Amino acid sequence: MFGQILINGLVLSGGYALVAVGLTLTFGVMRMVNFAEGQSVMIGAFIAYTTVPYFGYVGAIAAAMAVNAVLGVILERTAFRPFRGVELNGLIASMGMSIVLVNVAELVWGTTPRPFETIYNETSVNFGTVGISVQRLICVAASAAILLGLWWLVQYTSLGRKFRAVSEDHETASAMGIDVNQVSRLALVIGSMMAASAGALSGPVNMIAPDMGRTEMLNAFAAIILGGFGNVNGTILGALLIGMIQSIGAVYISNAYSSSISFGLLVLTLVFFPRGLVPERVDENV
Amino acid sequence: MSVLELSGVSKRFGGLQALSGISLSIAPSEVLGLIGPNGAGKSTLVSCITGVLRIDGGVIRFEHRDIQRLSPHQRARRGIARTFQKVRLADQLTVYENVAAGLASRWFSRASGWSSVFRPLSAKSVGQAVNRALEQVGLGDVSGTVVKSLPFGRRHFVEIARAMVSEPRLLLLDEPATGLTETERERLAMLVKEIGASGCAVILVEHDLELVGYLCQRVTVINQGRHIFTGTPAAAQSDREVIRAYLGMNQLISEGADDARG
Amino acid sequence: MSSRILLIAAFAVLAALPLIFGTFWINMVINALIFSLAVFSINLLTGFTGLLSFGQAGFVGIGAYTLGVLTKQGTPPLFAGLYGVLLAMLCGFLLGLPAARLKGHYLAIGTLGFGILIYQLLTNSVDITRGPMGLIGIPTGVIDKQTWYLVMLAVCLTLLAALAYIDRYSALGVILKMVRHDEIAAQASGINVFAVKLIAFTVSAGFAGLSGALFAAYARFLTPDLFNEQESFRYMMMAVVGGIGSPLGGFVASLVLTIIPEGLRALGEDNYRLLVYGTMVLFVLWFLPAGIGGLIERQRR
Amino acid sequence: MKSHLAAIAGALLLAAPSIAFAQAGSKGSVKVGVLLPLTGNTAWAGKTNRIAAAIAAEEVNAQDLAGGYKIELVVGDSQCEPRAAHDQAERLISQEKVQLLIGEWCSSASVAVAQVANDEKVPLLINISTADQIAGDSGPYAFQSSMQNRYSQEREAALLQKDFKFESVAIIVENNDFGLTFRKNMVALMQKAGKKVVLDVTQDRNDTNWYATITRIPASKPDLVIVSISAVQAANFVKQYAEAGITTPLFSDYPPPPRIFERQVGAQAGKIGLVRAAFFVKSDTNTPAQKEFVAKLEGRVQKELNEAHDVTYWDVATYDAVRLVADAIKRGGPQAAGYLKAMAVTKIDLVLGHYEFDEQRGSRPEGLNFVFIRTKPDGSIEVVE
Repeated sequence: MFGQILINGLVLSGGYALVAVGLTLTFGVMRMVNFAEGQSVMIGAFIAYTTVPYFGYVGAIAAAMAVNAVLGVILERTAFRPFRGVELNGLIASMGMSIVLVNVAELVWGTTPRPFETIYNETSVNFGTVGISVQRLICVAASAAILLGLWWLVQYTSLGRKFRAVSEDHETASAMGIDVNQVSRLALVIGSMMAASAGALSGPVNMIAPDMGRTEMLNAFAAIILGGFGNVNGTILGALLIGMIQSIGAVYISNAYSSSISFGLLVLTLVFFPRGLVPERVDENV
Repeated sequence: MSVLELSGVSKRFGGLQALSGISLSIAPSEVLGLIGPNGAGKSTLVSCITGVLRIDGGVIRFEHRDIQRLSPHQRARRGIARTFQKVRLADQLTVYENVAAGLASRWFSRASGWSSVFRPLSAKSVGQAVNRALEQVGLGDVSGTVVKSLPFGRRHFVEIARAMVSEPRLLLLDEPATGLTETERERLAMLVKEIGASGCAVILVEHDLELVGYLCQRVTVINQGRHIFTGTPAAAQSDREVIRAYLGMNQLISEGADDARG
Repeated sequence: MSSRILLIAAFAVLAALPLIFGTFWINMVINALIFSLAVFSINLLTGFTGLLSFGQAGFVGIGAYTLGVLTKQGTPPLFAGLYGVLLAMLCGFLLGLPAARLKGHYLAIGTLGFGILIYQLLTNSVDITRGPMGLIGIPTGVIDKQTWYLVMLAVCLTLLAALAYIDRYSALGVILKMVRHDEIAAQASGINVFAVKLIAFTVSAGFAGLSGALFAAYARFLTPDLFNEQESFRYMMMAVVGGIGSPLGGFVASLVLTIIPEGLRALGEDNYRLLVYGTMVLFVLWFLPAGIGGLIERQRR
Repeated sequence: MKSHLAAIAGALLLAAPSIAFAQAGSKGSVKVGVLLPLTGNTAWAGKTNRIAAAIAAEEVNAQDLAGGYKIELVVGDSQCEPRAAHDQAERLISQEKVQLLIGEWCSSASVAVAQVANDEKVPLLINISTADQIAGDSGPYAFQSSMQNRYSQEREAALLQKDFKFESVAIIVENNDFGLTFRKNMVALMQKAGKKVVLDVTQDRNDTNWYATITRIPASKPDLVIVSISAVQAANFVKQYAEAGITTPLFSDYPPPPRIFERQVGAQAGKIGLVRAAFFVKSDTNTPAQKEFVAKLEGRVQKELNEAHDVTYWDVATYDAVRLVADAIKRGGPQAAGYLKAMAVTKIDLVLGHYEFDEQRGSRPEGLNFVFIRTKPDGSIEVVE
């Protein structure tokens, strides 16, 4: 029994982590929350779904990431750069974009939920009394690999250093000659690509429909708060925590309240840690 | 009969000992200079007095009552006002509105104060106090202009007006002279003299030693969080510790001096 | 003087609207007016003190269901509405205690969490609220649409005037805006920032609860879906499109963003309507950074 | 005396035209508003229900089944959502001037429409929502032709005990309007039948991950798993149930959506021998009337939406609703008073079965079609009961 809860927790955490990391990256660099990230997950899932017959599953994931990269650029131009100073307007602009994306998807793919069939769905591995589809295991393994890749990128590459510099302090970074606009665009591009992989991986596990992605985004928010805004490693930890707690809570408490459990926990953390578990540096000095 | 007494005040930020064992006292109408090199802990001390920072040791007494437990707004209501190193004004609002905000400490300090909150800004009781403060600092002409369009120098005076409007008994000026023109500097000197004369004690944190010399009867010098001198400005200039702290060549001096002494 | 005459003329036209349009449009406008109360609550909270709240629909739900459940049990609607507003204010106070210490995005997500908690409570406490089956036939009596319209118009206009008075003329407005611009300077001027935020949270929750109670009394049916997080986002959108600091802007935005999508229904049932809604929000934000309120402000000056 | 005679003569005169089977529309046309979801996540159902309603209206007008009146349908997109349903009902009544209403799909939306119908005194026939007592609770202007949950659950409990040998049962539902009433009724029925409810789970309906719930099934060792979740979630649940390799027989209360379900999870459903309840399923045991309607609707959907379509219960329920409205107009006229009186005493055989209403204005279940169907390993469906 515990094995299944663990696997299920990992599957949830994988999906939340990929979305949360995208959100943290964009927030770290631009100090703005991207409310359209949930819809990037959906677009990624649908692109993968439509391209699986031509490129196979792995190709489909790549295609989804590529399309979302373009989506990232569009989002940056429409919902983020015009609102550099006024964060609240940027937040609402990303909400406006999410409504546009949902409705474009409904026009293109229709509202009927569809199964996202991959060869990995059928085969399942027995795990104690309950089998687990290979697709779920792939979902866990792949999201771990992608997160590791992102962690390596942020820690060791020059782009990663730029990300950290800009999220550390906006003005000094641009003073040091870093093109902040270009870095923000890249942050949003990578964030959308992360969301695409989340969509392409979790799509086959459940069904895909234009209004998917909302619960993933809400839980990703919870993960960001636990992990601390703008802190990639903390966010992955936060996502793991949320996934596990939901998976355990669903079995032992009640899953009619599943998102309330994670948000209840979140509100509690905020009461004791007003700046999340891993506080950012104090940016308000006298 | 002092309005403010600090004894053995110390403050730590994690490992850094920002203030250790600072003691000073100031009488009504006295202008006390608080000087020391950058990073000596002057702003930290101001924040401790105004309650923004909690002290780790020592006692702060204002009008003979320990104010250690009071939060910043309660201390403001008791009569402690301040200006900031970086001017903090609501730049979308007019000069009149910014100064009126200073009245909050008067409104909330008495039960009846609450009712005046709903009265219009142009009400007599509000207008009188604000205009008096604006006249005092020489901003009567720009009362209706938005702070954003004011030149930088004059904004300092808006902040002083906001601090003075609720007639505090202690005013902390945090480097008010920075960025002032010559005429504004003289204006400031005259203003601080008037404020002192009206009975309000003033702590002037300032690098402009000439201004401090002119305005302050006594100065306290702080270096690396330690209290190294209290006395008249003249005495301070010849005190060895003060010179060493200020000129920052203490390594050089101490080596040279020790060798000289052999 | 001219702007005042313009305002009075505009409101006279608004008052005469019911005679011209059919009841469908009046129903739409009444809904928009009830919506605008929730948008006011955000104007008050965010516009004045800078605090964000993505859980306003939770308070609206509390106000609505309290009135719904109590009137069905025989409490006269007026008292039930009062209890609804008071309960919403109590929840606003309780949420305000931790929330007043939060900053920016933490506050947004924390209040979002509160909204979801309330939505799940309304959905799952079946024996009190009949959950997703919805509460039907709330006995508040069928008052005809014209009176509802005029009552709502009056309520909104008095609130508008009160908020405009506080914003521009009263000392309270200055204090609230000080808290928004610079908390440290506000504290140094003797303003208890924590208390101001707490009161702002409580009063804004009260307005949202009032909006909920009025909706319950008007529509006389309730289901939890009317108060989920998408509704909170909708209120926030209207407040920002209206111009976050301007109650008048919020009022106009809630009318515009309720009636225009409905008017677009003629475009065909499918998604063009929402597509236009989304792009409209974007366009307003691109070209009117200070929102509709900012536009009105510029005209007046 | 004289005035009395005149009254009778007048009534006779009025009645004369209907006896003479005048051409349809000779008495004018009756606008009937039809509320169904055309956008949102239930639009897949609304699209075909709309065509079924159109077919019914054409038949009524062609064969003059509405007592000389011509029926004109006006469609409103209520999105299966209460606020949209409320606004659309108001629009149809005040803008389009509809005299009668049919609708809605989701129970929470029907609640809203029933409220408007009673406020504006416009008779409403709830054709699909099955939550208990929507018509009864809302007021005298609402009728409910769809079989209410409590009746269908009684039928299901009886049939389950006949077809399956089980002592313990797991009940899993979604916390939407449908699931919660199902759970309350079914738990009571099972306990009354002496069965032990070993697992009782209510899942948040936005939560598409059923894995946590499924992992609890083997632990509680039920002989039978009863599930009531909406069409979309049902496909999800069955897929994950098969993935987990659980062999306990599974019964789903929710009627199957058309092609989506069979195409997606037919194989998995076949593997676990899923049994489902349905008010109607296209199969060779259909009555001639049913076969005729199926052929007509599938042809029309192919032509208008150019997609293959298996007729569902929701299509039939919408067709029958329009016919019921026409029949009531024939007997009581389009005005509310006469129409409601006529509707209350309806006795008519239509595609789904025999319709009569009880005093709570809900349809009596006895005459209505109700079948159990099992998915065979090859994915096709066979009627069990």
